[in-house]
Amino acid sequence: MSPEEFVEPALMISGLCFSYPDTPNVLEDVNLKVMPGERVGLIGPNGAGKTTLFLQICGLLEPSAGQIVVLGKPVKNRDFRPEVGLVFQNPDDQLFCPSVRDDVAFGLQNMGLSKDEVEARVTEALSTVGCLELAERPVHHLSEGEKRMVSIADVLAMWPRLVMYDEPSANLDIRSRRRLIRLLQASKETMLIAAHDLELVLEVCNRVVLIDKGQIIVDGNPREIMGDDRLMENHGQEKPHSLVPHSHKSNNRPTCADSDSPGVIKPQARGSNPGPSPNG
Amino acid sequence: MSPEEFVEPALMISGLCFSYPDTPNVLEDVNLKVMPGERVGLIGPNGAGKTTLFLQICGLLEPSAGQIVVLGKPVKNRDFRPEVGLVFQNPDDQLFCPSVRDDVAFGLQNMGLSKDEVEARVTEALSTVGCLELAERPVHHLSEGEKRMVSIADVLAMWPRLVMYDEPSANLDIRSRRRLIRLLQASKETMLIAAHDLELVLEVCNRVVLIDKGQIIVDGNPREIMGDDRLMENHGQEKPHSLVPHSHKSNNRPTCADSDSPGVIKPQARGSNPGPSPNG
Amino acid sequence: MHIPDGILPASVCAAGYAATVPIAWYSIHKIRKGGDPRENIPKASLLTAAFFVASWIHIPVPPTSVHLVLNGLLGVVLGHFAFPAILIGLFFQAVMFQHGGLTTLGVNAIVMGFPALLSYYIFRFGNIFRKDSNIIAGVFGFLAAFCAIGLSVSIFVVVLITNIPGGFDVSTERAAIYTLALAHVPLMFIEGAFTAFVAVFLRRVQPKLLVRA
Amino acid sequence: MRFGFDEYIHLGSPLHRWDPRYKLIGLLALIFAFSFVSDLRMLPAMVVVTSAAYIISKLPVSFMLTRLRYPSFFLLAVVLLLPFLSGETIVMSIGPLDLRQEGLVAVLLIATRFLSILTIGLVLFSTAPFLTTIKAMRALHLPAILTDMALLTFRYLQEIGDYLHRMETSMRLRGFGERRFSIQGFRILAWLGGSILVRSYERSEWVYKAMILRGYGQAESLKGEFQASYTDVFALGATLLIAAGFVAGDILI
Ligand SMILES: Nc1ncnc2c1ncn2[C@@H]1O[C@H](COP(=O)(O)OP(=O)(O)OP(=O)(O)O)[C@@H](O)[C@H]1O
Ligand SMILES: Nc1ncnc2c1ncn2[C@@H]1O[C@H](COP(=O)(O)OP(=O)(O)OP(=O)(O)O)[C@@H](O)[C@H]1O
Ligand SMILES: [Mg+2]
Ligand SMILES: [Mg+2]
Repeated sequence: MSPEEFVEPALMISGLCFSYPDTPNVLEDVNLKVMPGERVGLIGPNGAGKTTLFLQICGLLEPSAGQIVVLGKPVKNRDFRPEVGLVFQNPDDQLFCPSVRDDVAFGLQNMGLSKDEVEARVTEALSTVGCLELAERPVHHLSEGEKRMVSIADVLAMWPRLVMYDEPSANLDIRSRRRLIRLLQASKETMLIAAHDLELVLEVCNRVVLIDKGQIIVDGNPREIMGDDRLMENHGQEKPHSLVPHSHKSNNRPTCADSDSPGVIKPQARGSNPGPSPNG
Repeated sequence: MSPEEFVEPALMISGLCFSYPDTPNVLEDVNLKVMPGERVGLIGPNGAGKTTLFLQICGLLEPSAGQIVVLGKPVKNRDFRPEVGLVFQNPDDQLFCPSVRDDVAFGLQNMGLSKDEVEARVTEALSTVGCLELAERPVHHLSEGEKRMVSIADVLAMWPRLVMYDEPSANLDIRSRRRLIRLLQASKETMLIAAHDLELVLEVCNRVVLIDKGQIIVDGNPREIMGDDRLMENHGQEKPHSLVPHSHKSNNRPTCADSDSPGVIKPQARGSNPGPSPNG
Repeated sequence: MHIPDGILPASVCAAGYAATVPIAWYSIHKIRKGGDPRENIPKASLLTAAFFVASWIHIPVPPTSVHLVLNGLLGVVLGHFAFPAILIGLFFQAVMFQHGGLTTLGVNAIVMGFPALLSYYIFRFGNIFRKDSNIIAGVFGFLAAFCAIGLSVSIFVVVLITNIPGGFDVSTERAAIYTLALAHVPLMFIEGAFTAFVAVFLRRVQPKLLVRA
Repeated sequence: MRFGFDEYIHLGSPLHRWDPRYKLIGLLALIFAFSFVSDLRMLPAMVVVTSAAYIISKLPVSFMLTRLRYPSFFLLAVVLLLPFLSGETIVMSIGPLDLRQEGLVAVLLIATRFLSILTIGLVLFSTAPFLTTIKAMRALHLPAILTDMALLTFRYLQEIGDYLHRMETSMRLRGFGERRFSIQGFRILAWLGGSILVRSYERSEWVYKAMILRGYGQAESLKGEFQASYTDVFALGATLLIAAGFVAGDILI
């Protein structure tokens, strides 16, 4: 533990409890310490409390008990802290301005930056996520992947030091998801990523926290935690495929679908499939 | 081809073309023949035209050219055909009644069934998807996974013979996704499944059709198509992890995240991780 | 029920604006007093859009179909935000669909918005009975929308007929007023019933949407 | 859903370049001056000014015609009814119907005013991005509650319109025929409307959170958004003079 004494943690949560008016004990005694530069994957089933935890870290919900300190300053309710960013699960919630440029500029204007500075940061953030050419487009007409990238630009433009991503790969197609993973891998901020997409967590994070029913179940190395069948299954998770040793070498094994539907007639293969290539 | 001559195809599309008023050539000369009992996975990037194809099969959009025959009857615009079902990508688009029971009963009432029969079918459909205990709950308060299951019950209650699922696993957590996969595997209807979740397609389907820019690129065995790196990459797809041969036997290989973020401090592992279990 | 540009004399348009400003000011004043307006602005804005969209629903009334006005429901849901919401809705309709007009914005806002505020008070009045009853929500939803449309139609018809340049003779004028007003009676019932159903639905599904006392 | 009024914002006419704040004041003044006109003899001038504005704006005529589709019903009603109903002086009798002079005058007046105002309105809102126009209103000190609401409403209008469209699609798929009327069907349409409201409300709660997180209601730094040149001011002066001319002309003649 000694090297940590010299660095201020990016996030320090102690004894955090929370209840919604109609849902008691959504979070129970959560303790978490995240050091600067860490990339923490938050995994857990629906309703585990991941989003709720994020909202508390941002100061949008007041804890029933416990304390949250972000970057050395305790979190206060509805305090505006540009150094803390949250990328919402649904980009449509977050992109509320009519055009992309306005949306990225919104937070910057509220930070009181000058017009030129706003301009410069918008351009920078949009280039980082590779969406500069979308700047003048209405938000509504973007594709899901573009919306996600713009909503990340929104947050990055404010130069946050702690960024929370809530299900960043939901609704993305494979190409956009790959772009997102590259972006996350290249970012330098401290990150918390809540995701059901365990392969993404495995590729991006160097630490995993498993939450279930508002409690932290385990916290540690991604491959160790996700490789632990019993643990994962007990909490509604599944070992990611990339950690499952292959049991079959032939790719022509019938899928389960073949066996249990009686009326199946073999499909006619029309495409030109040269078969699986050897180097995956 | 000889056995097929005796069975009427569930779906027969020939020379189908379609344009939206402001987007030309969304579908170009699509030909597809699906036999009863087949489970066809439709894969392809965002905007490939999967949803558009589904809407045409349901008769909600009129083709610019070509013909669609479903279960031996040509599709006519806006014809109500209870034997053809579509599960929407976003359950919220489909669920609008105040209670789950009302919602499942909606289509049945429109079919003109008697009250008792409606009752019986609602109960049956809800038990099939395992949501019987939700019957009286307001639809808008369900979790994502529950909403998805109810929207499937909506469709199954009508005893369709051809069901189309549009991104059925989007927004589901791992447990709900697993339940969905089980359900799909156990269903006997002919199915078309549009999905970015290739692992799901691999587990459920016995045939895959890859669509890009409104054209069918290839059609055949899931493992062969998805195993073909070059093909998949050219169309914005990625070989599913379960088809990637493992290059590492040790699970302690550092993730990419470790290497390129300089300020990383090793996380403190708190959980009890007995390490990866050998039989995945 | 929107009065287009060009039909009313400038004095009536000006009077419309003159009446709109104090009502808008009163609404904004109430909104500011009612707590953090930041919290309610997104709610009111999205609901304004939602009302705009809901008025596109075709209601079949054989042999045709009608679109609803929904200003009663709007009052029931938005309370003091109803008037600004209607102002914005009318502005968009004028600019996007050339439905209504810019010079008549004030008059139209009175035609639609004043009854909406009234329906808010009518619905709120229902709360003195029993708050947790579908019947009360339905009955007062019906009354609110019924009265709102009735009032809107009355103002609309009177403003329109009495300001035709050239002027009608008295009997034509009276006949026109009665005809137009009577033609709207079915609409009053339809709006009332629709609002009643929606109020019951909301009470069940998202009671926070119905204004509380 | 497309509203298509940002279609012609790149034409680069002098009207496109005019500072949106001044354009708003100037053209609105003109519109109100038009609505003030009640003398037939002012109408030719009105047509000339309107045509000039439309020509300067470089907007295509086809655009105007598409925009007339909806209001033309109203215009038709005026043209068909007023000449027979309004006024006393009978010019001509067509069978049982009397064509009256006052009615004819009224039709001419209403139609011209209506078309002129509509045209100037199109010029006003189609020569700059709609957002810019709303920002100009805020710069002109319209209450922030109104302009913020307008921006947000605008942003979510299409999105919520798509909800409706998709929900109607799914209802049709399950056999909902909207053409026949029944109480049950009517109630289902009310549920549809209610669902739209609920979805919008739930979305608004998240939008609110997103706005707070990015400092909504903190320092407003809109200063310097618009900068007017002398040309802008001069154009405003000229337009105001024209508008005053119409008012004065109508009173004096
Ligand atoms: N506004 C709210 N009011 C009442 N209860 C809520 C509210 N938001 C969430 N909850 C409840 O709190 C619990 C935790 O919800 P939360 O959204 O934090 O879960 P999550 O881990 O983010 O799940 P998901 O993976 O689905 O995003 C759930 O049981 C949920 O039903
Ligand atoms: N209503 C519409 N009007 C105009 N264009 C549309 C409409 N709906 C879809 N499109 C366009 O048609 C193309 C195909 O869209 P479609 O929704 O079928 O794609 P998809 O394969 O379902 O994509 P996704 O994976 O994102 O669901 C896209 O380019 C899209 O922009
Ligand atoms: Mg969540
Ligand atoms: Mg789709």
